[in-house]
Amino acid sequence: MNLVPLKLLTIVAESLLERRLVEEIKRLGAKGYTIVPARGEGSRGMRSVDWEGQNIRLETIVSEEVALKILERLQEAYFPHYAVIAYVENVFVVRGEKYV
Amino acid sequence: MNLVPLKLLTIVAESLLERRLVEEIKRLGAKGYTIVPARGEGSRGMRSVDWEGQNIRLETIVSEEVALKILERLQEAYFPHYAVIAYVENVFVVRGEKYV
Amino acid sequence: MNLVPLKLLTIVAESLLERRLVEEIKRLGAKGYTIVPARGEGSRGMRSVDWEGQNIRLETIVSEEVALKILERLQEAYFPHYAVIAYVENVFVVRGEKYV
Amino acid sequence: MDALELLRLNFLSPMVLAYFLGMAARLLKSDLAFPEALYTAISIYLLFAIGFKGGVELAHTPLAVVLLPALFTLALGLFRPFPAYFLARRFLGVSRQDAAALAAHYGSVSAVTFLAALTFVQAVGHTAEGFMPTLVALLEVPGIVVALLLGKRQSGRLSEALHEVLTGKSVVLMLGGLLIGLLSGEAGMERVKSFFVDPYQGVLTLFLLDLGMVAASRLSVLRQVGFRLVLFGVGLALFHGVLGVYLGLKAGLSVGGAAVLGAMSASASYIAAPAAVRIALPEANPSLYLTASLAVTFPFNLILGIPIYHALAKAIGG
Amino acid sequence: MDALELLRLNFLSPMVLAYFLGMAARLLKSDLAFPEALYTAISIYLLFAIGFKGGVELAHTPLAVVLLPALFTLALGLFRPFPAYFLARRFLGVSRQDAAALAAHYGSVSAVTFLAALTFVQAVGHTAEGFMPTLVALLEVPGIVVALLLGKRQSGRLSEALHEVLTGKSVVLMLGGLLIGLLSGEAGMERVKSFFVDPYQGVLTLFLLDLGMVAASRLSVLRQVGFRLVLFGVGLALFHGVLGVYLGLKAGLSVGGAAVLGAMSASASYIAAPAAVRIALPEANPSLYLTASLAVTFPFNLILGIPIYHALAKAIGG
Amino acid sequence: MDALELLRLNFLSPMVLAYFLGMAARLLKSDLAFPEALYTAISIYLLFAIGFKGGVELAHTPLAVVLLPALFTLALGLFRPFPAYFLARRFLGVSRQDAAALAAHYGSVSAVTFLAALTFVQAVGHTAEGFMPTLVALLEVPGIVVALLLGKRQSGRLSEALHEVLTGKSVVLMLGGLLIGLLSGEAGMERVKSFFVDPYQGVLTLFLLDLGMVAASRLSVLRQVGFRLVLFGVGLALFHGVLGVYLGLKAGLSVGGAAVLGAMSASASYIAAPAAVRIALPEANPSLYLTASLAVTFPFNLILGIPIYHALAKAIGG
Ligand SMILES: Nc1ncnc2c1ncn2[C@@H]1O[C@H](COP(=O)(O)O)[C@@H](O)[C@H]1O
Ligand SMILES: Nc1ncnc2c1ncn2[C@@H]1O[C@H](COP(=O)(O)O)[C@@H](O)[C@H]1O
Ligand SMILES: Nc1ncnc2c1ncn2[C@@H]1O[C@H](COP(=O)(O)O)[C@@H](O)[C@H]1O
Ligand code: NA
Ligand code: NA
Ligand code: NA
Repeated sequence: MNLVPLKLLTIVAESLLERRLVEEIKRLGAKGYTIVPARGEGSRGMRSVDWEGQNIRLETIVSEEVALKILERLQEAYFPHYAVIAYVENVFVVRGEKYV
Repeated sequence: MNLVPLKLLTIVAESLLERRLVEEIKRLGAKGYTIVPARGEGSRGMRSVDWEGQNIRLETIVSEEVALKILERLQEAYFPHYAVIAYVENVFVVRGEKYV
Repeated sequence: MNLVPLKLLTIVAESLLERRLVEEIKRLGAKGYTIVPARGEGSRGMRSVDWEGQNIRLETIVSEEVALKILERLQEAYFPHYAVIAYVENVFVVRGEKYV
Repeated sequence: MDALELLRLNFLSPMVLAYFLGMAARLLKSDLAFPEALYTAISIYLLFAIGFKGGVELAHTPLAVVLLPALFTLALGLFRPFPAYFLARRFLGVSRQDAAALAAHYGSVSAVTFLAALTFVQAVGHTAEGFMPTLVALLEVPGIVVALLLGKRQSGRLSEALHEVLTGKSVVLMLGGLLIGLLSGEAGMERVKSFFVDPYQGVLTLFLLDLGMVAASRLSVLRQVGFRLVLFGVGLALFHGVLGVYLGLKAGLSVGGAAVLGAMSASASYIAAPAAVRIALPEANPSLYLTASLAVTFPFNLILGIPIYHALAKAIGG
Repeated sequence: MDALELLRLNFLSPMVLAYFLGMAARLLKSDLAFPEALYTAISIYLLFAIGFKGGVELAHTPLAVVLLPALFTLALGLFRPFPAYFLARRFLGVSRQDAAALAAHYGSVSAVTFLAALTFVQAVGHTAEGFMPTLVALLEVPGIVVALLLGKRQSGRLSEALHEVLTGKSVVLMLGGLLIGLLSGEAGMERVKSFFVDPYQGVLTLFLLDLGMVAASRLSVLRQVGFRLVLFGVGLALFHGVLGVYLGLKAGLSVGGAAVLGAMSASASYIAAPAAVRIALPEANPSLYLTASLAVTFPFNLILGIPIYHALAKAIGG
Repeated sequence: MDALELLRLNFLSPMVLAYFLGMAARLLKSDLAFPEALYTAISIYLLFAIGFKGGVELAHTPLAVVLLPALFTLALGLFRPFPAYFLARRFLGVSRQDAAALAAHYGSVSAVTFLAALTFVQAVGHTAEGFMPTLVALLEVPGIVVALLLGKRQSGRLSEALHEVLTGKSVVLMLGGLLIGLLSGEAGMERVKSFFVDPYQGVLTLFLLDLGMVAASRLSVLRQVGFRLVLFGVGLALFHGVLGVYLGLKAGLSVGGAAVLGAMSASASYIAAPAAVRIALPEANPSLYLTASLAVTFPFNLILGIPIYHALAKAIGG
């Protein structure tokens, strides 16, 4: 089994940002992503009903370098004004070469 | 990039427990959470149609200490009677100070 | 707190494969799984509208041995023709004995 | 119409047939499935529509007419958990918690069985009193409360479960709809009739299609749980059904009304009760109560029970 | 009918009562909740249906008849953000971004308030012009654009927000429906009437049930934000409402039409505006504008505003 | 009515216009989107409703009348994959698997095209036989089976794919609905008519709105895949359409019926076939078959094809 160690970057953000976030991560080098609709609560209160907007949970498997670039972009352009949380994990990916 | 190592605690449980679980984790120190509706199968059989109740998949980023407190509470009050599974991972979180 | 180190195997695949994937992972030793509907984009383009079929995100907590068996099966029978991605992480599971 | 003809009429209604289509789909392993949101949407619609229609009818019913049936229904609601509990303990030999859980289900009511009975009664040319939905609401809650009390001595989660029952969506929608119907009356009805009244038997048909699929996926459990559960579910339905018909006639209901009350009384909950039981009696085994309610009592009432209670009401009261 | 009777009639409509049922359900912490897909489905249906009906009506309205009302409505749309902006700055003392965000909401329009007004006016025996939905579409967009310009000097996200408004689902569905109605005319109407026309007051009732739940979950925010926001939301509604009625009559609308235009003018957006504001003015605080729009102005118009604008229209124009 | 007038009538129906609205929405990058649950709910409704209506009609059709059309339709279903397969191999030059996948789509049928044709035919004052939905069901499955056999010599996943087709939701709902209609007859119809019959053209309009959005997101693929695919999709539709009209008239169908059979024959599946092909022929390229079916053949039939088949049926049979 050929397992490549890579980074799994997860972003939870208000769903309004979906289109923009997808563009950003692709531009910064992500080769793919998976999105799941979510609801949640954080420092900006509950996010669940439609008017306040739901959240999305976006996952992307990337190299460490790309992960850091995306995180920097998030910190600079999204964290100040939008409901966003982001974290990174180590994962082992089948056919991982595809994703870098 | 300021990445803080924290714990990502994931709980999969029958959706009926949502309100109670959210209260418990907040009481024990979680600053936020993200929930996604899920279906699944485990030792108690399939959980997918509405009458048997769906599952939820709840994620919360917390300090190690809070994670352990929540797990203890789960083990004592939920595991014996409800369909619940819980696990912990290491993650690196942007602006992680916010979540402890 | 009795936390057992195990593997969390995540598979993102076209939803059409759900029934078959569930059968395979059970046959190879998984004791349970959790599924969440997802959408995404990868080397085969966007997967979100119904006609092209949505994705599912399937998680299963298993021993390292079972994880490797499942990954091998995926690589041999699914990766060549279907939209699939799979990765493994280390997690610490409450009452982990249940899942091996 | 003779009995066989009635049975045929009931069996060949789109609703009952849709239920079997749902079963067949699941047994054939079809990929047919209702999205959760559709199931929820339909149940919101049906519950609110029942309540609303009942409320509008109630608006032109004198209190004197409805009082006695209401009291008798309440009595029925308070009584029914007991036979269920004791039968479960003695005949099924299950634990106190399991028996209380079953009692909660057979102490409450199935809104869909009620609708099917109403439809049947109208189809054979009888009419049920317009305030029947009020009685459904009255029958839904008390039995669950009594059963939970039977199951628990210590309080604990009991108050939470009570809150769950009283503010549960089926109670809120049905009682809320009833109130709205009562307040807005015929003028309100006219505005929303073509949404809440005209299409509703069709919506019910879709709902039963889904219910059939759920019931079929319980059939395998039934095989494990065994034949005694079938006897339990059918016997209790018949006993409660006869009781309901009898009390209904005593309370002055028409033949149609008594038949419908019989069917209500014979039915077992599968919306309100499971939610309450799961919270108040987590030790109880869901396989037991869901299977009994959904895969035994519901189809029995749908196909055989309703015509039986109707025949009985006609025989005694007609 | 006297004023009190009208108020009663409005208050006791299934729609308004459903709104309160929704509030009650949330305040009682009921587990009643609409799946997101149901909410979306209903709003697609309502927006398209409004547009479509308007288009069919427009198909047999001479341009000369509709021109003046359209121009006046446009003027209304361009003007309304200014009072909102300045009142927010002076009276609420909020930041420029927050004021612009509020101006975007009070510069746009609430489709549900429009529908409720239309229903009310018809229920009291008046009729509004058939082309009113065209006016809704005209009123929805310009105010948001003006408000965003007030909030931002530098361009940046502005063009993106404009695109968001113009291609937002509420504009696409309403204008698209209007066009389809216009092109397919009476022949088209006949084919789809029993889906887009007959049941829609019932669908609206369900929608208001959901809206009530959302509004109730905003009430706690209201308590924090304070009483001034209530004054702001009510005062602005009354001022805009009076203006709308007056301009409507000036433009030659019937009493019914002027009342409806008044209600439209008095209303605040909660679909198109929040989406646009979140993108163009992310620094603005959603609690402020959502609470004002959903938990103050909407219920005020629904219950008191609509009868007031109608009474006014009758007094001046009747 | 002359040909141009008919074309206009077809083009200006709410359904066809809604399809274009959907396309426009996607091309304008609107955020309009149907929740998956809504799409599924609508397709469950439409498929069941078609089947049900067909069943009720069939209930009062003598077997002798339906036999010949049924046999001819079956023959059509078994034959159509062959021209598709060979055209794909020769003219498009694709692999055996891709050709078989295309054959499966053009060997099956599009329920929405069928509905649009039925609506068109009724709008121009003709009527199609009541048992047409039975023919849809007959036409849906056999072509897929034949095509899968063309694509695979070795068995393997074939039996699984067959199971997928036969128990797929479109077959279960349509055949199940048909059976329910057949068994419950006019009595059943009366109960559910205002849900399954009256609103359905409106529901279809919404469905086409969604379909337009899906088709538009395929247009960019079309540009890559090239012009030959357009010729393939249009040419095959015309050939199959003419064949369908001709056989329909031969089988004794009315002009309306033959026109509808022509449209059915000309259509390509986009519900049942993709699911089956994805399992049985995973090596085939979905871009090819989805684009041909959804973005070429479907809109062609919807706008030009249906009036053409109707004109032809009138010319030959009228
Ligand atoms: N500690 C946490 N753990 C998991 N998810 C969180 C946490 N804090 C916030 N979130 C998610 O991130 C979203 C935005 O958070 P915030 O910007 O803090 O309001 C919330 O709605 C949650 O879905
Ligand atoms: N090994 C596993 N891997 C992932 N999820 C699981 C596993 N076992 C159980 N689950 C999830 O946890 C829920 C409750 O499990 P149980 O209490 O074992 O029935 C199931 O419905 C699944 O969603
Ligand atoms: N780099 C990635 N990160 C996260 N998810 C991915 C990634 N690449 C692909 N996926 C998911 O896997 C599915 C199939 O990928 P593919 O076979 O590459 O088209 C996509 O639709 C995505 O949901
Ligand atoms: Na119930
Ligand atoms: Na709006
Ligand atoms: Na199809």
